[in-house]
Amino acid sequence: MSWTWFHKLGSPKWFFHWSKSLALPLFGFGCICLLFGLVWGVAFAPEDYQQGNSFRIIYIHVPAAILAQSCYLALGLSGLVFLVWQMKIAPIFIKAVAPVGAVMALMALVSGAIWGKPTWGTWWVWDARLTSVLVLFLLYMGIIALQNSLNDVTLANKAVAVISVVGLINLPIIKYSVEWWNTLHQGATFTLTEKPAMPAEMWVPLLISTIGLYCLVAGLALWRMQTEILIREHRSNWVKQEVMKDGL
Amino acid sequence: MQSSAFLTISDLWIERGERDLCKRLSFDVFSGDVLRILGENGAGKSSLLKVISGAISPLEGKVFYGGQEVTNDRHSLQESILYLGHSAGVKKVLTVEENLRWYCPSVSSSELHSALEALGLLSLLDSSVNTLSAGQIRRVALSRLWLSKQKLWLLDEPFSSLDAEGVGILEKRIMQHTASGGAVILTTHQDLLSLHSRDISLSL
Amino acid sequence: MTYLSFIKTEFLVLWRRKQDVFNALLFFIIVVVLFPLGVNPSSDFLAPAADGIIWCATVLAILMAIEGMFKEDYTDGSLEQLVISGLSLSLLMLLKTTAQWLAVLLPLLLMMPLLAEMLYLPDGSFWVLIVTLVIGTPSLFLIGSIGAALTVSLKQGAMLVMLLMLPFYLPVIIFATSAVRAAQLGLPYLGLLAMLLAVFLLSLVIAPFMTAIAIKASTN
Amino acid sequence: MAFDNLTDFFEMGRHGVYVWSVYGFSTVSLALITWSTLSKRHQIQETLRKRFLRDKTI
Repeated sequence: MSWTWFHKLGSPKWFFHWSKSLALPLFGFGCICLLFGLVWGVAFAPEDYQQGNSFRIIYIHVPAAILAQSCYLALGLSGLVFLVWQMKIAPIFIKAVAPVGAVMALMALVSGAIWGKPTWGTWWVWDARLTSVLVLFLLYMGIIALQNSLNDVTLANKAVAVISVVGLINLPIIKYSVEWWNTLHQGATFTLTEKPAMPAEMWVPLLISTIGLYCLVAGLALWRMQTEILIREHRSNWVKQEVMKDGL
Repeated sequence: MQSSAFLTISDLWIERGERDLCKRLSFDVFSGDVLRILGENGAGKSSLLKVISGAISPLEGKVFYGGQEVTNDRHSLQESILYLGHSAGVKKVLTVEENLRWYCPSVSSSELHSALEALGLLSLLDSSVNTLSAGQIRRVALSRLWLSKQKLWLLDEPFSSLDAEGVGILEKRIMQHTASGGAVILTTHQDLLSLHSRDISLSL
Repeated sequence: MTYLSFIKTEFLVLWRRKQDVFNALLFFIIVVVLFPLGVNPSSDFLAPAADGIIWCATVLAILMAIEGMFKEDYTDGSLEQLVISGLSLSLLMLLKTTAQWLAVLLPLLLMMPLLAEMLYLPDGSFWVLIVTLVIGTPSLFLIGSIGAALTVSLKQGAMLVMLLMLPFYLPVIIFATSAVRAAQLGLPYLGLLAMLLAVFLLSLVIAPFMTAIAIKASTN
Repeated sequence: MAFDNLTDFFEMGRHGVYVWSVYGFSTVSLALITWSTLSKRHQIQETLRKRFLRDKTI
């Protein structure tokens, strides 16, 4: 089997050309999908018999939480790819996606806290899931802080890849320990997990908005990566042609 | 060709941050060689030495040692390299003797004494490096050249902060080393007084 | 350079720099003292919180100690010499971390009986606390060395190391304090000690490699 | 539609404040990250274009 596609994918130039026409459609499709899912969820899905209308927060909370975790998974994997194969596109991906992931984690945290008020009666409960999203957010902030403090590009690439990989290995342990700690401390509280099985009118919009958010984030990530590629490769000829040719 | 040269650099290309250095640089090092690397500030002289020593990886290019490619596994090469960088790697809180014992744990004390005597450091044997001057610290770092058996020396600005006497002593030592089959690659802005060197120029 | 001469020199440097270790311990004591003074000095509050206070103070003191772990080696050029020494950089880093760990942990353990008394730590749990410190702190040092190596080239890296490393320290803190608490309640705690041990072994496998990668990237 | 009229829709059985603040916060966050992404992209392109034009005229 030929591995050229793999190395080609790793070359910023090839990636730039390939992704140029993809970002806007992805982003647009994501927006429409998300909007559709949210409107369905917020206006047409039936009311939850236990939580009333506050459960409609789920259509933001769950997709954001899923995206926050998926983004971290992707960061960790691309960190690994960079450490093993020195693929040039990997650190660009990490730099581009980390802030988006942090926003997703923040959205999950804020929506979780607001959801907590009508459900639990307080803004914050040391619930296992909320706590691990908080930790995830801190991990993102750590990566961003490290990226911003190191001026040397080569060093920053390696450093961020290392910390992403270590985070990827540690995240399951952190999650497990927090869940374990939570059962010791809390006893039985309300958890977001123990909902009655949802009818289709409830979960289909959730699925749609999750897919929408995925596409939206992918579009954003491609745009951010293209920007980063332009910055890093600004001396090369193809960037010159690309920039002079049209407004992209 | 590769059989006689014990170190071969081919098609080297180093990337440092924004700049490309040493694009398509190739050269051989034979035993008995003194190789002087010339170039302006920022031309990549130090980077070249670091690439040979394996501290940084080149973007492209290959390094052969003893006929074998060692670009990715420098282990065998590093065993026969002595590298002295800008910062000498001398620990300030330790004494002169402790510093040398760190790098060369197996030398006898008579060897240690004669090396330090050659550099005029014998009276400072057990004084803390904290109390020494810059030139003396440089001499402490250089005394490793008398103590270790490595064949290839990579010296980054070895003459900096040395006085005329020190330069003379060091040049003599380099001559001894090459006469006994070793090789030296060095960077310097000074003219070599008594050494004959092959020069390699790096351009920006 | 050999592994033996390296580790000898490490201990020698630590001995000459004993004030640094001493400062970290002093910091530890001050953090511990802050709790009775700042929150509540009664044994009702302190006794159940003692293990948590001791562990939090330990984590902070270790972060203080570990941040400067490679700083001097970096500025005087010996880190570069380690990278090109032909020895395994991961193993060198493991040795260095071990030396640092011993230098901080041993005096810390010596202070424990006193602190346990001052914080009214319940009788039955003292030895469990000691065991959690012995098998928990190596993970902190191993993981922390990655952070110290990543930020070695920065002048003001202390805050960044804290931000980077504290999330990774959470499992250790949780398992350790839970074990002590379980011992106080008479519940089985061996499983928690096993978890601590597992985290330690995992860090032992991964951290030296990551530290070596970070050191190599930092020195160029 | 799960609601009888618009007032019900906005009030959501006294949970409206929570639901709408979540949606508001999320919209603002997504808008901000999109805006910063696109403006950075645009800014870099303009900088590079100016630099290339300058290089050409020299």
